[in-house]
Amino acid sequence: MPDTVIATFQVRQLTILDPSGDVDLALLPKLSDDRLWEMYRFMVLTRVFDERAVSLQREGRMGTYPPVKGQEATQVGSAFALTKEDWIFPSFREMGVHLTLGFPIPQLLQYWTGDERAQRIPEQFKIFPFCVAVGSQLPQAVGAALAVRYRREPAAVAVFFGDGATSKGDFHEAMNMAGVYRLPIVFICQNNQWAISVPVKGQTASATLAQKAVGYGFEGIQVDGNDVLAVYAAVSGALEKARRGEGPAMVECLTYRMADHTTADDAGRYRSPEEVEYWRSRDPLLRMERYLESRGRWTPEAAGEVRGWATAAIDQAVREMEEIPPPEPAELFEGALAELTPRQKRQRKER
Amino acid sequence: MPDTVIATFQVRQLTILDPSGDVDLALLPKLSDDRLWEMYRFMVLTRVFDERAVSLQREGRMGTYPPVKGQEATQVGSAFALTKEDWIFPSFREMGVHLTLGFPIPQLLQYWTGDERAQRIPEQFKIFPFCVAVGSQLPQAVGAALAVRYRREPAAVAVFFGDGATSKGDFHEAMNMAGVYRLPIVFICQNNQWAISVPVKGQTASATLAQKAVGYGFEGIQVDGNDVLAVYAAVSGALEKARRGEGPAMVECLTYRMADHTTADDAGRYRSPEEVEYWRSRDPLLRMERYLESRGRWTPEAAGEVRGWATAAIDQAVREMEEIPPPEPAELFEGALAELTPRQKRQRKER
Amino acid sequence: MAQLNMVQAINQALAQEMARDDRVVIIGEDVGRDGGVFRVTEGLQDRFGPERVLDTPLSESGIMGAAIGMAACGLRPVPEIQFMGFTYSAFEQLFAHGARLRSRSRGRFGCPMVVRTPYGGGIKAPELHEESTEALFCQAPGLKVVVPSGPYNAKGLLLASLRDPDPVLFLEPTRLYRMIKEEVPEGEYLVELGRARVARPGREVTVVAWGSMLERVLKAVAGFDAEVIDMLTLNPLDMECVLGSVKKTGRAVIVHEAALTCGVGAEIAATLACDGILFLRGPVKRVAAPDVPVPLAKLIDHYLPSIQQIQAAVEDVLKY
Amino acid sequence: MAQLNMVQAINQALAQEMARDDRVVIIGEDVGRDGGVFRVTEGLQDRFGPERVLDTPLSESGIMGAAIGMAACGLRPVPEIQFMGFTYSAFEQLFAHGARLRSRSRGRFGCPMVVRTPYGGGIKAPELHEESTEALFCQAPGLKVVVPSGPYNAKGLLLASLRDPDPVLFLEPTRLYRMIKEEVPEGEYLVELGRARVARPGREVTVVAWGSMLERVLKAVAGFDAEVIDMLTLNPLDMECVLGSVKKTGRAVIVHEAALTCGVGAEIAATLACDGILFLRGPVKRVAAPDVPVPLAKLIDHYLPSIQQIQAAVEDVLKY
Ligand SMILES: Cc1ncc(C[n+]2csc(CCOP(=O)(O)OP(=O)(O)O)c2C)c(N)n1
Ligand SMILES: Cc1ncc(C[n+]2csc(CCOP(=O)(O)OP(=O)(O)O)c2C)c(N)n1
Ligand SMILES: [Mg+2]
Ligand SMILES: [Mg+2]
Repeated sequence: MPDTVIATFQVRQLTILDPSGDVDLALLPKLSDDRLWEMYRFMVLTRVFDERAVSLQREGRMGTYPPVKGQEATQVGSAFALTKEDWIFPSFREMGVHLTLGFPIPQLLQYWTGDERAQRIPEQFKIFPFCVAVGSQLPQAVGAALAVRYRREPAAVAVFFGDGATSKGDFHEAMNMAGVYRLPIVFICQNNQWAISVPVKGQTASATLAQKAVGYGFEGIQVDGNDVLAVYAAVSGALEKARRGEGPAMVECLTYRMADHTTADDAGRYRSPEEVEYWRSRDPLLRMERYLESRGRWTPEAAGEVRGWATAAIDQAVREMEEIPPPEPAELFEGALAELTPRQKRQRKER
Repeated sequence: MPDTVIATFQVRQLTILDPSGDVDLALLPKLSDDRLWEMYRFMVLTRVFDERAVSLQREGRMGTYPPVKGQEATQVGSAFALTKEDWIFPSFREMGVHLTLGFPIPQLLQYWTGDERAQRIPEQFKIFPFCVAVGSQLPQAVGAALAVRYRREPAAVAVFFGDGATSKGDFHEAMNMAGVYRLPIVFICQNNQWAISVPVKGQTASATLAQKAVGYGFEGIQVDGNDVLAVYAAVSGALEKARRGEGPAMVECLTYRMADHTTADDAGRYRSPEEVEYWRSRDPLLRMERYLESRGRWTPEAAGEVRGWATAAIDQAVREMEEIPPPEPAELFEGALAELTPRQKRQRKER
Repeated sequence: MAQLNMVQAINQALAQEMARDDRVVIIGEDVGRDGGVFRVTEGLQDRFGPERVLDTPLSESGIMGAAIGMAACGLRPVPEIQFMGFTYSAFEQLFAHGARLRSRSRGRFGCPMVVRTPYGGGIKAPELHEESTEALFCQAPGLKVVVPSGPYNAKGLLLASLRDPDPVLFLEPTRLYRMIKEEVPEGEYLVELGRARVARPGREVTVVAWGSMLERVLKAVAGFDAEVIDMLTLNPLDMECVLGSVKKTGRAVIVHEAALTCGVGAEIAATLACDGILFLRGPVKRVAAPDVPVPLAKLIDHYLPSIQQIQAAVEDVLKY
Repeated sequence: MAQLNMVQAINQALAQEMARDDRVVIIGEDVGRDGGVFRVTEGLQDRFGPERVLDTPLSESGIMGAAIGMAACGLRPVPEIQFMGFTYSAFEQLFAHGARLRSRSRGRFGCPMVVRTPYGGGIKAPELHEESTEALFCQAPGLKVVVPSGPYNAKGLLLASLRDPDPVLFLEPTRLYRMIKEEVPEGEYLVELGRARVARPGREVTVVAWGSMLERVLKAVAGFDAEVIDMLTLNPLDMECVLGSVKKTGRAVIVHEAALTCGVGAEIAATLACDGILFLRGPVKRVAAPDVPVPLAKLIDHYLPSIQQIQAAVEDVLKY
């Protein structure tokens, strides 16, 4: 058979909770109403955090900040799938993941005031300090998965990145290595449609990002990233498989960056109001509210309470953040090396 | 439809001339018997060149050399598909391509004597000087394709690389860009099963290398790389499509590195005699001989003549190569910059 | 003559050269529709079309490699790397391929490209957005490294770079982008590569600087009889100019915002120790950042050389 | 005590540390089954298994990034990059991540890994197989750069590197791999990082070298009253040792096989110009390769510093 089809691949897409708030019961993950409500609360907390961060920047109380608005379902849904044993490698836009995991909110704000002390992750979190170099965390996450496997830990690694990151060599080298060693790692791609001003079509000719996994010998799946239940189901499933030693997976979450790339960006320069409008109608919070309303949990009052709780938490965090004393000059040398060189010691003294 | 298949991909494999010398008439490319004989002659020339290069190294008349034995069909078949207008980006093991295109044989040997003057490609060839950094030529080839397209030249770019190179970030970035801009470029992967001591299974978990193209939105096809007709057909087809502006393609040629990685390597340390034996029976020269015999062209005498011609050509080339005077010290500075800096000029004078 | 800031001067140089030479093609992330994150390429895609101003995937090594291939095949690409800290993932392509292609091909292929990238500290940006690791690239013999210090020389140096037959890394001091306005001639003029400039003549001490430090040095030396040299090109270094000045003054201070160890100041001071020691009355001084990664906004003023530090160094060398 | 060459000494150090500490894991291309292209890791996969000696895909950035992740998560990886010229594609991971992780995480995560790579010229290999660009890495404040000059210090320095809490780039002079045999104690011993060694005491001139140049320098100075300093660690530089020697001799020659401009010799000479000028009787001399890419076999002897060039430099400085 000289001209033969030797392999066939499929890419699947998963939606459970649709924009009108209806769910597919066959696929619905087992989550109590309280858990669902928790998810909703963290989505609101993320939204409120984000709004506040943007206004703090506008008021000159914080530096440039990359809003996460629109990606709450992806981030909260993923974070709900994680255990305390799992390692997390975030990109710079994972505030929703941090918030859901209980990361101290003042510290989360602190980085964006230009204070690197915020990157000292408290010991109880297995979270890596993010790095803004897009894609650079992926091979490092693979290394963490090698360590987890080496020590036979009952854990997996979750690494977060955007659509833009899929164009980087490091994405490729990491995915490839994860495949070769069948590592316990899940690649969570937040396809928010844009990398600054470059739309996904300008990023790759691949029809989906999920299908990139085909080249690495493991599964890639696309989920509706504005559907917190689909994200939760897909990421949980992938993490469990990974923890069982059944190898890596990639989850592409189709979502949208509703705001500017950062507070220094003006997305109006490169995208249409119609597009933004379309995605506003797919706001991940909206559909969760509709669903919870249908289950009798969501009411305007309950929503108001959640907002109130979130606002109070953020208010408090902003106060605490603003009370953090500025760093001393010697802080420059913190962690430069476990033991500073003689020259560094002299330089520190001179400051 | 919440859990849906949204895309399906197939990988095809092409064989025309099988190991016993039989051809699939439906797929047979239109090639006169004289052209077929030419192909055979260049395969023999490549084999004889290679044998001689290895023995020159053993005799201490040349440095470390990377044999090409076993890959003659892939290289000669690809080269036959190229026109004088096409740009070629070789890796370090493309002697068969060079020979088929008429590259001066003494110069081809010269590099491996440790003389970089051999990398000054004569003007009539649109061939890039190879670089041993695996994979580094791929983004550069994409740049050449951008230039070809920018100037509306009726040409394509062919870039050669091995299975090992597919693990590099540069492979990924190049494939991805070629897809985004739908460039006139063909990625020719010689999957010779090994990257030094690492077998393809250790290189990637992908079942084929061809399927890596799925992630870049264009076609990847696998061909029997020991079948010069299939290689020729697949590469010609891809190049013609590229020249017509229909975008890039990847051709994976399944072949085998019959010799050591280089003369400094000992493949016996890492691969089995059975494997080597299996591939010996699939020697690309053998099956071409069988086919040409069936067409009444090949006879032991004709074969002897071809060998004689090749040997004489190589003998002559070795003589010429050995007559090349050694480089002067000032050669160090050749091309360091279009105009040397004052410091470089001083350094040159001091030598 | 118009008063332009550096962003405008660079934009003008690009536009003029693109109009003059259709081999000039800009390639990079967000350079097209968005006009670049600093708006340096603003309006160029509208004017010259998407084939001359290419928005790319997020792919620094790919951009650099593609630019090399374009240059070798007869174009004059101008790849933009969004911030100097992201040149690191394109390091192999630039350092081992672009900078060596002419040598590797023994002259058959040149690599006339201008890699533009914003560099330097003081803009309150995140990590890796304020790097100043120019010395890395000065180790590549086939690569020129150019750093303007103001709008006027930015335009002239960029035009000269765009016509240079070899690759140029063009470092744009981000802090100065909109800080200084200068008279910039509308027409074309070249500022020669490889030549330093005496930014201020003086007799008692030579102060060497480049890029964003120049402005600070000029402020710092106001009360001294100091000769200030603006290097403009870091590879090759115009050591004739520096040695000539030190021969006159007998004293040298070198100021750079890169960390001290193995910065370009090391090469300058070393050349003084090798070729100028007989002119020197006393120690050379280097005023540089400490040997730590560039900090974020809250610490940046403790990191970058300050006016006080520069003055103290000048006073120190004047003691000899 | 056994007479070992450097390959054997390094292999022994790796084996002993792997036996002692199961966090030590080797990762790289061809390091397992094949024992590495120079056979430095020979036998280790057989002895410790494929989980401790991992053959990787051809993926330098992936290897480096993975090693960083492993190190941060409690292992002590030893990534091998097959030749120094291939570190360039892993440059970002090493320079901007591995070397900065402790600083970035403000001490929460260290990155205790030892990146081994053969470096240097004179082995008749193709392009990019004979690089000596150590100065690139000395610009990273969080990275130690270590270069042994013989089997004895190779073992002791490697053991010290493997126990260091921070990342170490361990450069193995390929030309010396099998050239020198020395007594190497079977047991464990550490050679402290960050300390140079007086390889030969002397009074009239200080000659500084490291790695493969040391052997050549020792031959060259046979007829002089020269003090030879073997740096051993290039980041941080033990300038106390060099300054102490120059204080005594008043003269300095620095020898390295890297190209002259912005090599590590620049930092050493610069520090002499800044902190040691009052000890110097005359110019410092740098004997280095010219500012061109490393050539192939036929030209390498015209590129690497020769015994004659070293002697001429010593004679030159002795004139003062
Ligand atoms: C290697 C690198 N190149 C460029 C940048 C500048 N930059 C910051 S974010 C960004 C776009 C990232 O897009 P994506 O990966 O989709 O993430 P998103 O911003 O959408 O969350 C770019 C180009 C960077 N941080 N790192
Ligand atoms: C970036 C890089 N890493 C490592 C090497 C050392 N090396 C030379 S060839 C080779 C294997 C290449 O394998 P493949 O791409 O399959 O080509 P083949 O040798 O089989 O032709 C390696 C690891 C190199 N030349 N470049
Ligand atoms: Mg995005
Ligand atoms: Mg191969």
